[in-house]
Amino acid sequence: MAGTETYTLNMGPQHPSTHGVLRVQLELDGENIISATPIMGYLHRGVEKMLENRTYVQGVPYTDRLDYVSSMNNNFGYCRAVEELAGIEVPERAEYIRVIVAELNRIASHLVFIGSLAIDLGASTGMLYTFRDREEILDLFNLVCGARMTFHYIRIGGVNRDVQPEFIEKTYKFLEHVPEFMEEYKKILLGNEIFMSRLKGISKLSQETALSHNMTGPNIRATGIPYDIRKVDGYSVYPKFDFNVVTGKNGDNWDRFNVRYNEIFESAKIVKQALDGLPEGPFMAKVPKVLRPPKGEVFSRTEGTRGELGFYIVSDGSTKPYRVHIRRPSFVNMQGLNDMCKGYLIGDSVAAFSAIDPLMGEVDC
Amino acid sequence: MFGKGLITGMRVTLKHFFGKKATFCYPEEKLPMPERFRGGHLKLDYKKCIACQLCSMACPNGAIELKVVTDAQRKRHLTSYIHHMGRCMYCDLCIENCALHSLHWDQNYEISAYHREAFDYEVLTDSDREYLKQVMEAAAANPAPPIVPKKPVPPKPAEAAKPEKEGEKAEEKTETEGKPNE
Amino acid sequence: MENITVGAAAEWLRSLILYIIGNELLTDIVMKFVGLGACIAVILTAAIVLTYAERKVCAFMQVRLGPNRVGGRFGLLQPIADMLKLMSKEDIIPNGCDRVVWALSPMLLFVPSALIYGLFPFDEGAVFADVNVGVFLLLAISSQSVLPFLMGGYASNSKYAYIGGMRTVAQMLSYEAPMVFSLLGVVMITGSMRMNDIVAAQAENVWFIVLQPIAFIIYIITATAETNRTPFDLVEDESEIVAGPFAEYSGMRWALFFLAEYANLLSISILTTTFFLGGWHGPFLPGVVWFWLKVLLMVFVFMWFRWTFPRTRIDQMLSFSWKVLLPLALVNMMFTGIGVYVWRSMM
Amino acid sequence: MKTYVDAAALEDIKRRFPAVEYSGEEAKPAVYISADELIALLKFLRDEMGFTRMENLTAVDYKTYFEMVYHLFAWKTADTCKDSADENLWITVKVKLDHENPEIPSVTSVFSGSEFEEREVYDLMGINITGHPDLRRILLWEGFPGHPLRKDYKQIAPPFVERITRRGH
Repeated sequence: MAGTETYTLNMGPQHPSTHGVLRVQLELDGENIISATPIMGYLHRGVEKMLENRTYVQGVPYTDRLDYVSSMNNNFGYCRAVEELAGIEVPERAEYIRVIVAELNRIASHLVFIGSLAIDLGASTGMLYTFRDREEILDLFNLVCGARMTFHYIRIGGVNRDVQPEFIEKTYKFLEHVPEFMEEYKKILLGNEIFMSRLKGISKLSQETALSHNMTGPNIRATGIPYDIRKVDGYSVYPKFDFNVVTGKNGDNWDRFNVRYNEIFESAKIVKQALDGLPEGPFMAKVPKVLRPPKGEVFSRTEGTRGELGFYIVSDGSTKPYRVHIRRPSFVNMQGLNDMCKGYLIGDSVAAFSAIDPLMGEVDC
Repeated sequence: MFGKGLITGMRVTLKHFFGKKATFCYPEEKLPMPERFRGGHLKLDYKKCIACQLCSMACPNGAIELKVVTDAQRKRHLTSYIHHMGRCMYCDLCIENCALHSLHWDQNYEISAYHREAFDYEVLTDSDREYLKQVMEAAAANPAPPIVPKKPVPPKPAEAAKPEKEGEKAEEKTETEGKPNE
Repeated sequence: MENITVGAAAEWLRSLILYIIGNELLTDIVMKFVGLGACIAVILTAAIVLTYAERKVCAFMQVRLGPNRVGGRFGLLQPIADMLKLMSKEDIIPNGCDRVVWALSPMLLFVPSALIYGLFPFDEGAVFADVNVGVFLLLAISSQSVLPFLMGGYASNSKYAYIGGMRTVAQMLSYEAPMVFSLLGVVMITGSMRMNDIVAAQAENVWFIVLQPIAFIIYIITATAETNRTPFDLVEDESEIVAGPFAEYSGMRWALFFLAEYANLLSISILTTTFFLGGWHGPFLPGVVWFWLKVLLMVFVFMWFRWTFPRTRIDQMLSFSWKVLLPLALVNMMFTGIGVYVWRSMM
Repeated sequence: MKTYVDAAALEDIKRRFPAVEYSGEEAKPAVYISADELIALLKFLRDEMGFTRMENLTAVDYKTYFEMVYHLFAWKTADTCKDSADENLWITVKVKLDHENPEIPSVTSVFSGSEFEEREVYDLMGINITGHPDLRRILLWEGFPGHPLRKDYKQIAPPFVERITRRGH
């Protein structure tokens, strides 16, 4: 019998389906993957070091650039951490607005996920449809904060500016539109037999493996563990809303896809409730112009779109944080990549990259 | 039955083949930008500006470079206001920090350029410089009396000056930090 | 109207040349060159038209406008602009490649795709080479396109290209078999391998799509695989192996691959029309118009597939061929045989 | 970090590990332990006190010493809005390290999911992590001078590359 030899294939950093600049070293035996090693750092900008050199207020726009698909959630996480550190009470209206924009951004981010998974599997039309509908959300954000990607809308102590009546009206209109386009994705992607056969039973992770890799977000919920910080911590005004934690069963790519797909409905539900119950009042707490939080440290986490987004801030009493550490969900989730690729084919590895849904801005920080 | 989903998918694409398109012919049709839109060049209402430099201090990236002169009446005026757009994050902090609301975006998003030099945008216009000249001349004609230092500096103003000093330091630091990131 | 055919035009042209030259043999040679020129012209026009059509169809299905800059509102000159762009691009030769094989690959790929155009009956009497083993020759030639892919993949000195080249072999081999068996049904009914006879048989009775629906479906699926189009575009699988064998090519060489791809797309549509949709037959309009209408319809169908479906995985694709299509084609052939036998004995 | 471990539990830990130090005055006192006993403490916290999740792992440079920070989380209820007897708990474990030669055992044997975060600490802080399965730099390349998150890190000027300027000059 002829012996076989394995070989190494470098996927990325310049590759159509590595979501930016991820590089994965695949050890291959023919088309079968023996091991996959993610190599990152191509987008490392030293955000943590930069935040040490900026004041607390100046740090907010940098968090936009971590996970640039869901900037609102990053702003939210950072501002919550600073508020906890400085002991700022956020008015209720601001919390409601924050939840509205964060959940809208979650929808947008999950739409990007659906689209990028579709194009990685070759269905480019599906991607264009999701991007068409994401555009509506970006337009809403453009209306309310004046930017489409890097919002810098949630500020320490509240939000930058109050929402306009026009925004509320348009958001309602968008929410009516949600089931419509989701039905379309169902027709073109979810119901498609080729799509199903590409995802079902692929990159399966058991609950134990997912936990041992410390995965969070939709990746762990796909295995059936209802670990959603919005429920577990009940931060902000989330306890007031009625929503379910979507979980999968098998922990394969199909479940990862379905969890995100159904989370869009849940997020839409939250936005609807928040809009209905939007209280009157100030949208910004009284924050001193020069913010000097007392000496101390804080670890605060929120549910980002990709998992648990934590900010660890140490203050030495000056205007600048002494140390900021960001617990980036996709960075930690990347640990599961090897287990998700091992034993599958090259084609599945592409689906696995997508299914983790890493964002290199966040991974490399 | 296998294939039903495929046919449904094909129906969707066929529907869109004949349906309305979602894109525009961009340079001919432009989308209106909302009033809060942040983007484009900075626009300065020169007559309002008191050259307090708060905008350049608020900038996290040190993207605003100012040159200030003091006229004979000890009023400060800007002689040059350079907006380094290549460094700018469009975070809006400069505009929010402007105490007199003299700074705005011009909301023109067509600011791409072929060369890096084009991103160092001079905000002041010729008419602003003309105005500056007039003001300087007027002030020179009517100078303020010189300050006579009487006592050693009392401690209170020193404290008040402290945050500004720190802010300046921050600006210096961010500039040195920012440069390698270009 | 119905007697305005390409064949008649060719006859007229032939008589004209005969009148000028006055020698039968020379006239035949000149006529062959005219035919050759016509075939090449069809391919080149097809490449230009189909690139534009593909871009527009793709854009319309993706709720976009598509090319709308060069050449008026509808971007009619876009393919020309594309071509100029490709021609003016730098020809990058990868380090460590096998120069000769690498350079030969795109040229050789174009040969089989152009060669089979000689066998197509475009209209009554308008067939360049009316061979009595037409179907056989056609399959023989078209399966030659495996080799250039493999050459390109091997010679590029790139792992992506090599995987792509290997995939081509696996894919073409496994899809050749069901394709042949699906066409055999048609051949059995007609009783001839000559293309003109197949078309004529459909003109007399019904189109073979009615008689052979299963064979038609199998043929469509295998044809998509043969032309490397989604859902079976694993050879040039963009998201996995970048562009497969073409990964290291640029400029004009890449354009040749591109040209061959569209020549293949058109030829596969022509074949579908010839075998299953009655060739150039149709009421009222001249034959050549019918022919191109049917061909363009088939082209649209293939494009429609491409812009709707995700792609399959290599193992799924191969097992689909061997486990589903091939048995189905064999069963179809068996029933066709029984049917033909019963029909003949009844006659 | 809404709910932190109460004083009784901290005393319990103190009894088990006499080397543990914490200040009783703070609202959320961090538990300080020496590097040698870290693994034993984490194992104890995970197996007997239910801190099954290592939520965050990082290091801070305090100029004279380093501090490794571990945030552990005991996940007991999935939905805090509903009434339940259990409560989710937090605990912070800290290890002070020498500034000259920082070294700490890897916690991957207890919490295997902290592999990348430890690599990040090694990369950006320069803390040597012993017993790590795959200790390489993760964000910066091998051979990068220095560790950027240290407070005494000085950035060396990037090499001067002549830029292609206007019209090809």
